[in-house]
Amino acid sequence: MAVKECSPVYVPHAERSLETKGSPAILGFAVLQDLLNLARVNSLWPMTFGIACCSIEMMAAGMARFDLDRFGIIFRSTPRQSDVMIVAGTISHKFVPTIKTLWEQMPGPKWVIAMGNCAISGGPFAYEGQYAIVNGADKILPVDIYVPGCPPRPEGLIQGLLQLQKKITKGTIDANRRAEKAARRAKK
Amino acid sequence: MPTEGQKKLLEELKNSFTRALPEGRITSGDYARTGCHLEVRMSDAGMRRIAREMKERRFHLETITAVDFPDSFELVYLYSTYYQDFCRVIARILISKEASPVSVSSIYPGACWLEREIYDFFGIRFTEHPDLRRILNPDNADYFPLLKTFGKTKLTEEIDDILC
Amino acid sequence: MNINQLPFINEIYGFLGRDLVAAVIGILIILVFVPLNSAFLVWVERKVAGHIQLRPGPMEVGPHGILQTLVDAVKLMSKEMITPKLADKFLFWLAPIIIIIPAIVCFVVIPFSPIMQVREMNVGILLIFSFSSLTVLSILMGGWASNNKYALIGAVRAVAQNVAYEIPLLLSTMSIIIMTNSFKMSEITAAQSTVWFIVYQPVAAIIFFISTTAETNRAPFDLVEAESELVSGFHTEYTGMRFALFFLAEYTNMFIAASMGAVLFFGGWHGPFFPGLIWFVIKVYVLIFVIIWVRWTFPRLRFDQLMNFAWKFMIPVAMLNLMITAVLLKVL
Amino acid sequence: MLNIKTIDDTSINERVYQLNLGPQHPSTHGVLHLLLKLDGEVVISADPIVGYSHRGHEKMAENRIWEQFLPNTSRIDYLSGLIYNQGYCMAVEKMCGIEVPERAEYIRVITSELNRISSHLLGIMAFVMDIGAFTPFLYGWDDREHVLDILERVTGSRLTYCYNRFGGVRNDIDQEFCDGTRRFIDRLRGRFKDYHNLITENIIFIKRTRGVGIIPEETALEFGVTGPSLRGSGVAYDVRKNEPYSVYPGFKFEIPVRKEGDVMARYQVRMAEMEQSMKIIEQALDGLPQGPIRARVPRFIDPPAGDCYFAFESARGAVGYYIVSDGTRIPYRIKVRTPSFSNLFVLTRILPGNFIADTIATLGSIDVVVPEIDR
Repeated sequence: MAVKECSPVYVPHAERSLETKGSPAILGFAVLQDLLNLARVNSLWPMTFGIACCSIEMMAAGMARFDLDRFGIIFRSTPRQSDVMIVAGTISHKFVPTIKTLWEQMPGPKWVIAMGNCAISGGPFAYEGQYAIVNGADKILPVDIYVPGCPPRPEGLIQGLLQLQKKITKGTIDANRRAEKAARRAKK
Repeated sequence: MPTEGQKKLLEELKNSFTRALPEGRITSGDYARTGCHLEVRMSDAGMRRIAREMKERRFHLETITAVDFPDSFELVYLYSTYYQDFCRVIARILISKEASPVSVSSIYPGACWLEREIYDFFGIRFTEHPDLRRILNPDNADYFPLLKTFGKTKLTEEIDDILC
Repeated sequence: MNINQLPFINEIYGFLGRDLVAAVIGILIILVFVPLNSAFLVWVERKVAGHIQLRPGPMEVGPHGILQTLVDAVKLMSKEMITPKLADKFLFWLAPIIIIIPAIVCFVVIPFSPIMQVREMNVGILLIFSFSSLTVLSILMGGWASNNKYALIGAVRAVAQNVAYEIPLLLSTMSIIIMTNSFKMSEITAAQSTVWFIVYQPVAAIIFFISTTAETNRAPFDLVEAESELVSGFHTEYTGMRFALFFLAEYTNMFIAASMGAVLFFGGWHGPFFPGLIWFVIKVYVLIFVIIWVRWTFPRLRFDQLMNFAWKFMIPVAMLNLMITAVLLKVL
Repeated sequence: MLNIKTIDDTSINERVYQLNLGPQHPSTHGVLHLLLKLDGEVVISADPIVGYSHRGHEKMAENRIWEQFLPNTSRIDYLSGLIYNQGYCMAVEKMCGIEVPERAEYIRVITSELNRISSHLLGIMAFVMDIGAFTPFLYGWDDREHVLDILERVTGSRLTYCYNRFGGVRNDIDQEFCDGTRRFIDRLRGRFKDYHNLITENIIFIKRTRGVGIIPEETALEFGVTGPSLRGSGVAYDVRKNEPYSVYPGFKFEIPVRKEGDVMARYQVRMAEMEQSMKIIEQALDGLPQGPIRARVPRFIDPPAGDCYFAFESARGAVGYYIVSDGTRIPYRIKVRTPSFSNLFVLTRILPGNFIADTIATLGSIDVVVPEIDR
C-alpha cells in the first residue's frame, strides 16, 4: 500500500535541529550558531510547491503588492536549494510518497510551514468517510508553523514566515541545550 | 422555446434513433427541468450504436457518468452539439452490477479517460478499452469509493491508527 | 602615496623582483574584488528586477537590503552539502571549482585604468576567450555528474549554445582587432582616445552583445537553467556553497563580458573630465544594467530557434562585417 | 511543429529518454505529473498522470445536505469560484423551480464576469511566464489584486467564494462597488495597451507561439475540448451564447474565435474574451434593476426526485452539474463535468512531435487547474 511503507518521520523539533548534519561541527558555539541563524532567517528560500487553492495565495504573497522578496525570500524550484517547504494545499494519499521524497531531498536546516486548513487538519475535506486525503501535514512531516485560513490571506502567510524567523533565531539555542541533555540522558 | 432548427434536428434524430435502436425507448425530455432535449433509455447494450449515430451528426461527447442504484448501475451518456441549433441528448443505459459494458473510446477517443474514471469510482470494467487503470485514486487502492456500500475504508482506518 | 615610499620596499624588490610584487598585489586585489563585485551585482539585479516589476526588492537586511547577498552567502555556507548517491563524486565536486577559476583569471588583463592593470599581456583578448570557453566544460561536468535528467538536458544544451555563440563573438572582436592590429587591451583602449569604436563598428557591437548574453547564459538565451522547463538546469542537484559558486561565477562572467564590451567598443577608461577608473566603472555598470534589463523583459527562445539564429544569421553577418572592415582598411 | 515520421516501435526503445515533468514542477501549476518519453528533445509520447490532489468532492456530496455542498463548488476550480457557485445554485433552482429575482441575476452575472477576468489574467500571465517572460506575470497579478479587492468588498473572500445562495445572493452590492468596478475596467483597458506591446508584439513570443501545439477542429470534437482552447481552433461554442442561461441573452457580446488553433490563437482568444467580459459588466451595471436580492426559499430544500444537467461557461470551458436527487434532503449523486479534464487529455494527441519547450507552452496555453481535473 502506498502509505504503508512510509513510516511516520515525525521527529520532535528539538531533536531535529541536532540531526542537521549540515550545520558546522562547532555547534556548541552559541554566538556563531546565533549568527548563522540570523543569516538563515534573512534568506529563507521556500520551494515552489503549491498543491491547491493555497498555492494561489502563496503566489499572491510573492507578487508586487505583498512582495516576499523584501524579506529575502525567493521561490526556488528545486528541493536542493530550498530551506522551507510550504505545504500549501490538501495532501492526498497518492501524493504522500512524493512529499516524503521532496522532504528528504531538502538539505540541512529545513523547516515546514503548513499553510491552510487542509495542511493543518484536512480542513473542509476532513469528515467521517474521507478516503482520499491525509488529515494534516503533521501526520507525515515535522511541521513548524501552522498558518490557518482557507486560504489564508497573503498577510497571514507573511506573518507565518516572520513567526518562523522568530522561532529559528530564539528557539535554537536553548532547544539545542535541552536536546543535548535529552540525548545524553537517553544514551545512559 | 426551441427554435425551428432545433425542432427539425430533433425530429431527424428521433426517427433515426427509432430506426437504429428498436429496443430503446426514445422520449423528448423537457429542457426547462432536465436540461436535455432528447432522452434515450436502453438496457445493457447499444452505447456503441448511439455513439456512432452521434458521431455522424458531429455531436461531441460531453460526459459519461454512472449512478449506483440499489439493484443496478445506470450509465449516463451526454452528447451535445457545438454548432448553431444547440441540442443535448442524454442516453441512459441500465446495466447489472456485474456487467462489463463496451467502451466507446474507439469512436470518441475522449471517452478513454471518462471510462477510466468510472472504473476508478465504481469498479465497472469496460471491455475493449485501450488502458483501463485507475486515474484519480492511488494505483494500488483496493476500494471503489463512489459505491453506496463504500463506508469508512480499511485504508482510512489503517491511516488513522498508523499515523496518529 | 606611491608604493615605492614603503619603508624597506627596495629589499623586497631585490628579493622578489618588481613585477612579481605587482602581480601578487594585483591578484590579492582581484580576489577581494570578485566576490564583493558579484555580491553587489546580485543585489543590483534583485533591486532592478524588483523596481521593473512594481515591487521594492530586498529591504530588510541593511539599508535597502545592501547586505542581502552577504546573508545569502553565509546561509549557503551553513547548508548541508549533499552529493547524490549515484552521482559521479569526483566530477560533481570538481565542477564548481572549474567554473570559478577562469572567471577570476580573466581579470588579470582587464585595464581598469591607465595605471591599474594587473598584468600587461600582449595576448589580452585571446586569454579572456580561451579561459571563458572553459566554463562550458564545467557546466557539462556539473550537469553530467549530478545524475539528474534535467541537469543532463541543461548541460547538453549549454555545450551546443556556447559553441554556437563563441564564433560570432570571436568574429565580431576580430573586426576590432584588425583595426588596432594588436591583442593588447591597453592598446585597444589607447586607439579609442578620440573616437570610440562603436562609431566605426556598430554591427560588430550588436553582435558582440547578443553573443555575450548567450555566452553567459542569460535572458532570452537562458535555456541552460530555464526555470520553467528544466527546473533549474545544470545546478539542479547542487546545494549550499557549491550552488553559491555557480551563482558567483555567473555574475563574474557577466562583469567580464560587460568590461570587454566597454574596452572594445566604448573606449575603456577614456572620458572627458573624470579620472580613468570612474569612467571604466560607469561604462561597465551601464552595460550590466542593460543585460539585467533585457533579462526581465524578454521571453525565452526555443532551442532550435537559438541555434538557427546563431548559425544562420549571426555568423554570416559577423563574417560579412569582418570582410567589409578588412576591405575598408585596405582602401583607406 | 515537427512532423515526426511514424517512428516504428523497434527503433524507439533504445533511444527513449523518459522524463517526469513530475508532480512538483515550476510550470505545471499544481500537482500534475506529465510522463514524457523523449527522443533527444523531441517528445514521442506524453501521458498525463492525475489524481495527486483528488479530494473526493463527489463522495462528499453524497453525505451532505444540498446547502452544505456550496463551499465545495468554489474549491473545485478555485480560479472561477463564483462561476461554479452560480452554476450549482442555478442547477438546483432549475430542479426545484425556484424563481430568482432580477437584481440577483444581474449581481450574479457581474460577479461571475469579474471572476472570469481575474481567472484569465492569471491564466494568461502564468502561460507567458512559462514561455520565459517573468515580468508580465507581476503586472497581470497587480490588476488581479484590484479585482480581488472589489470582489472582497461584497463576497468577503479573495479566492474560494461562497456568495450565491439558492434563490439569490448573500449580500447586496452598493454604489461604491459599481464605481470601483467602472474605475477598474477603465484602468484595465489602459493596461491592455501595455500587455499588447509587451507580449503580443514581442518577436520572441510570436516565434515561440505561432504554429505550436495545434489542436485541429476534428480532434477537439473527438476529445470534447471546450472553452478558449476550442474557440482557438475555429469553433464558436460558448455556453453563454449557444445555450443561454441567467440574463445573458439580454447583453450584446460576441464570442472571439480564431482559426489557427495554435498557442497564439488561444492566447488571443483569452485576451479578446476579457474585453467581452468587460463589455458585459458595463451593460449589466447600466441596467442594474432595484429589488430584492433573494427569493423566499425554505431553510432546507428537497428537490423533487429525478435528474438534471445544467451547463454553464467557466473561464476554462463548459462546466456541467449532473444532479440526481431522490427527493430527500441529501443529493443521491452529483457529477461535475469539468472542462480541464478533457482539455488536458487532448495533449496526448497533439504533443508528440514537439520540443520540451513547446510542451510547456502548450500545457500553459490550455490553462489547466489541477484540482478541477482531480475533483
